[in-house]
Amino acid sequence: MPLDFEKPIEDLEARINDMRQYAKEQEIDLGNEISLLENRLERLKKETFENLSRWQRVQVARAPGRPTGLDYVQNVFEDFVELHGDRALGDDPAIVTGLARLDELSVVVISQQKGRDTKENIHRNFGMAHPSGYRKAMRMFDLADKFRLPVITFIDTPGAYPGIAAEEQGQAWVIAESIQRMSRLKVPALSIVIGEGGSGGALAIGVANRVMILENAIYSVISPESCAAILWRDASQAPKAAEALRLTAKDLQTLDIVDDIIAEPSGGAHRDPETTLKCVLERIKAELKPLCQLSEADLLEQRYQRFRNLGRFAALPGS
Amino acid sequence: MPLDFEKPIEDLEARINDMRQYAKEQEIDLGNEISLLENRLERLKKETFENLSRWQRVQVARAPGRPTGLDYVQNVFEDFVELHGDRALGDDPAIVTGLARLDELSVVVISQQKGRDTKENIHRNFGMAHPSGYRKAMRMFDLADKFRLPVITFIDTPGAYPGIAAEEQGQAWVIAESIQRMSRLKVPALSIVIGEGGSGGALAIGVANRVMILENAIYSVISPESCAAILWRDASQAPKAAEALRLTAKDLQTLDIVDDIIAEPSGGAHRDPETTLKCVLERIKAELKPLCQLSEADLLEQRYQRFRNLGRFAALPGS
Amino acid sequence: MTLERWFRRNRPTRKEDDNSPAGLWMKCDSCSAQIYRKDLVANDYLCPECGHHYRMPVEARAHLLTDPESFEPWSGEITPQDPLEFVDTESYVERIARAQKKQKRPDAILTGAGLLDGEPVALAIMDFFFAGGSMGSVVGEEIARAAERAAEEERSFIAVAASGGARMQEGALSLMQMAKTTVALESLSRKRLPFISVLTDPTTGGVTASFATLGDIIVAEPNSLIGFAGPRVIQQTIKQDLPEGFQRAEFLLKKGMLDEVVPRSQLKASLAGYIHLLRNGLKETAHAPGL
Amino acid sequence: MTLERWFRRNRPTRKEDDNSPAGLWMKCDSCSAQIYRKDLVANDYLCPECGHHYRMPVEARAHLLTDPESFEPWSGEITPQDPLEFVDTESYVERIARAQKKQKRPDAILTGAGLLDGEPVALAIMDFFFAGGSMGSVVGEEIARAAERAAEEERSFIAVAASGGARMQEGALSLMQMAKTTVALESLSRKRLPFISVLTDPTTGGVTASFATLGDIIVAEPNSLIGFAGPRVIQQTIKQDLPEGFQRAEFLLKKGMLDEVVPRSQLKASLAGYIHLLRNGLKETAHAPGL
Ligand SMILES: [Zn+2]
Ligand SMILES: [Zn+2]
Repeated sequence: MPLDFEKPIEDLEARINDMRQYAKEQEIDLGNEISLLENRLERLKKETFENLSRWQRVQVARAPGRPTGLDYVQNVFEDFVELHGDRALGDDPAIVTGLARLDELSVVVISQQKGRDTKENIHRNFGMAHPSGYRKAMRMFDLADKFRLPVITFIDTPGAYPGIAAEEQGQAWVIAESIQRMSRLKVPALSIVIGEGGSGGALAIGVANRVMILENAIYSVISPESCAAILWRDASQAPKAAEALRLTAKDLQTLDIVDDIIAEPSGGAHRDPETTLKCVLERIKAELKPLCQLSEADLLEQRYQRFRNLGRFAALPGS
Repeated sequence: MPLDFEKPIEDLEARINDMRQYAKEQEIDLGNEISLLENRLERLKKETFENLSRWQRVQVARAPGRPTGLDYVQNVFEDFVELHGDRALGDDPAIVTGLARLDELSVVVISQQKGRDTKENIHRNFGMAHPSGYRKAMRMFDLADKFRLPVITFIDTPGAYPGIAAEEQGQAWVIAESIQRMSRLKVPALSIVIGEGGSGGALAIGVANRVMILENAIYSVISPESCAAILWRDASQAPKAAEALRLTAKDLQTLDIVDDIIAEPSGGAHRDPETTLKCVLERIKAELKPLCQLSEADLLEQRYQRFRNLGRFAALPGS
Repeated sequence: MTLERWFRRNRPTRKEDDNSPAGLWMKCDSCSAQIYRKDLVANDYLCPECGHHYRMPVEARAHLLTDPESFEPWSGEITPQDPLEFVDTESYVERIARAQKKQKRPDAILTGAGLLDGEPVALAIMDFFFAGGSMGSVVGEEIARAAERAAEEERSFIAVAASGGARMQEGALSLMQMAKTTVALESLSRKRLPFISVLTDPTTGGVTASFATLGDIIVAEPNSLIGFAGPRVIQQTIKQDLPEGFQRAEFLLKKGMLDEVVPRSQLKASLAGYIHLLRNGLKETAHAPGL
Repeated sequence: MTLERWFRRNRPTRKEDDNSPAGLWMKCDSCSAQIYRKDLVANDYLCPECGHHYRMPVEARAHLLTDPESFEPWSGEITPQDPLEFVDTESYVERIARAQKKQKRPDAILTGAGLLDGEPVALAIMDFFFAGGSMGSVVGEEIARAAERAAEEERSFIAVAASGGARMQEGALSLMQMAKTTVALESLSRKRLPFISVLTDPTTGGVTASFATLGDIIVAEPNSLIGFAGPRVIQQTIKQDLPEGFQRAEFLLKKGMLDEVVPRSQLKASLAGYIHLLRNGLKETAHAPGL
């Protein structure tokens, strides 16, 4: 099911397909006409996606068919093996962790995972991790330090799960610990926001040396729906809240929260997952290489400064 | 209620008291007679306790009125403050942890705690810890390393609890981790077996630079009852099993499992807790002082060698 | 979602009114006794009848936790910007101006130095009466500066948390204060200086999920509400009633999340005890001091 | 309590008989199919019909996990003493002599070196058919030596656990092997050499509570019974039935205690994968190899 604003694109695509089909059946040459339409399609996609509102961007970030964490983990890397369990509370399917290879170098991969269908969504708790998920991530940070494996995290969660067991098991504590543990990594760490970067539950695995974001992904302190519910007591004001929250890739780059944006194929990652995966792979390699030249001390210091300096405030006159 | 073999001692004590009472009431001088009986009492205590069978020793180690972990923690040290919780699963009352002062030096204290009455025994789960208890101990090891606080542990447990939740939360895993974490301490560690050193649940907090044991305490791979149940399918053969297991302080010293024995007042720690506490305090100070002169590396190496070398085996001819 | 309390229920709050000079008498929330307001203030905002812990103004807290005349404020030199040009029912700029006027400080925090039972300490005290104690760039920066300066001056660090969470109007920048305050604590760790975290009613959201739960020792005042998600959010998510005492300090102590629940009347003495103990380990030269 | 299985139920065990040349055919425990014993052996002790995992002799295990002709044994130069002069229904000396004769090794372990998919590894494989795989001084010493020698020779270390627990007849000395094997693993950690632990049916008691659960990666064979206390002990303690699947590998995977449950047919490939990955991190010089 296309998103509202994708309807014209889908319609045009359908027309081009029909025309191709017709040309084939009738054995006539409609090459020129098709080519014209294809150009129009490209322009339409470009215009549409360049001018998305922030709320539309939120919808793209959550679109079904958009590559999920596991799509990246399994396809960007070679030899991925999943490692399970936090050795204390359980094995949280909302966060997938493991080892993988990037050319000759082994890495630790940590990824939040929403479902690719309803069944998986339920299994993955819609990508909302419990404390066990963050504990598993921390176990991977330990493994990464011990074997000097760079860490790559993929962020895609509405947020950490707000439930009774999660609170009883110290959701706040474990997010804080994960932030701290990740900031202490002695190896290079890269984070990529691939879909929805939801609040502390996202940041818990986002304290990297370099933080990238996909063009249509978002990163926010609160979901537009919850924000609207608080500000206007009306969750349907989410589009307004999305606008106010400045949660798109470009906004975040302006605020220095992300270091760079990874362009998506025209029409969004969900229209061309394969190209998206390739772009992400290339970007990971390019970003990781210089980080691998840094010493432990430099990596720690760079990460410290990167996060220490975030925020906007003004000196008071007279101070 | 006295232990069987304590009956003659109790009887004699009662006679001396009666005589004192009588002398006072009648205003007569029975000093000589009393003094004779007191000498006899001393001899009787000494003989009895020097010749205790191993099973009797087990009974003394478990005797009601014998000082428990908290008695030591609260009275041996100054300024004891309890710290709670493992930050993951809960706060296990079977293991008490905290900070305390020994003259000018702060230390971390970890103690297994049986109850001093039925109510406390139930609260403390008879001193049988869950994974949460060992996690709490490990949190204290971290604190000890961070603030360079020597660690002193008091061992007194029938064993780690064998229950469903304990297994689900990885009882074996957490004992192994605790052994490993304690072996990695960068600060001096002392352990004192004050009552019952029961199996892995005891060893989990017993990987110290120096391991001491009270004269009538025991340390065993299995309880005599369980051992008898396995060997003779009859738990009432426990005395025989106790004999076979060589679990007394002297046995353990012969096997190099403990470094030294702390003498108890004549008649056992339960007959004179105050003196026992004083002896233990003096011993802790005496043992800790030289350890505090060692470097981190030396402490680690000493602990490594101490446990690496435990065991008895023979070279095969021709090897 | 974290600021709900501020926006919904506690906006021009009754609690605040309690501490206003409006009425001379008030009825205790907990025991229903009639309390003379001045008695409440004089009693460190504890009900003189039942000991119920009321929220405490930050200056009073600073004086409660430091030796007489020793407290010297550090914070107050920076003020919020409006990086998102945020407007809801009111603009962020106006909201802040109103809060600043009411609380007479630039943002929801007071930091400073003092002596606690003779020990040099730095304090970071969150002001719940300022925008629900929400953490934006200024709060994050003040905490980070205080932690770093404490490390420089060899002071132990005490944070007193009270917060509805992140400052929504600063968007993801407010989220990043979680990481910022967390990394700043490293400066203390490197010098083996104690960080004691005191959680007070209420502490939820991003503050709980960052520096406030990273104390070497974590204590809470009795009955404080402490959690990641607010109770309303959880209730909406799970569609069932929350258990009795859920997210309260005593509950969290049992769940292993706190070192102790400490009544306000004993708070200073407890903190002094922890700090004395944590600062008197072995010296780096591996010599036992006077054993 | 940990050795109960050996003493009670599995003494001159049916399992052992299964692997004896006594009968040509046997009935599968799991699917009840008639299996030709030689097929079972040829199939790495997996039921050819249903894949049920039977306990595997240690030599077969060593060859399963190493490249052809590469395995070279290390263990076998030391033999148990009888430090406690232990006698129950039989003396420890006699018990050991009988086990040695039956299993043709000095104690319940085989260690050695080999190549695993070309990677240099050291193996420590416990023999459950020798005194229930109980860990006494010799088992502990062999594991410690193997770990230390692996570190010296820059080999990854693989332990295959199968044990009823501690060797009661060596008293507290057997308990101490938990600490001994644990500290010996430090030699590997210091050199960043991987330690992979493979838990097989059954692994309980002191072995589970020491080296066997300290793997950088921990895997288990399907349906293996793994725990601290044996199921009987737990049942006697709590006086109620144990949940379905309790203490089985698949159950523990869900509880977060294992990295993976790996069928024997994929075990070598999985171990090779882990080792390749763990040994190809950044070099100490902080240079990325061929990225
Ligand atoms: Zn009251
Ligand atoms: Zn079968």
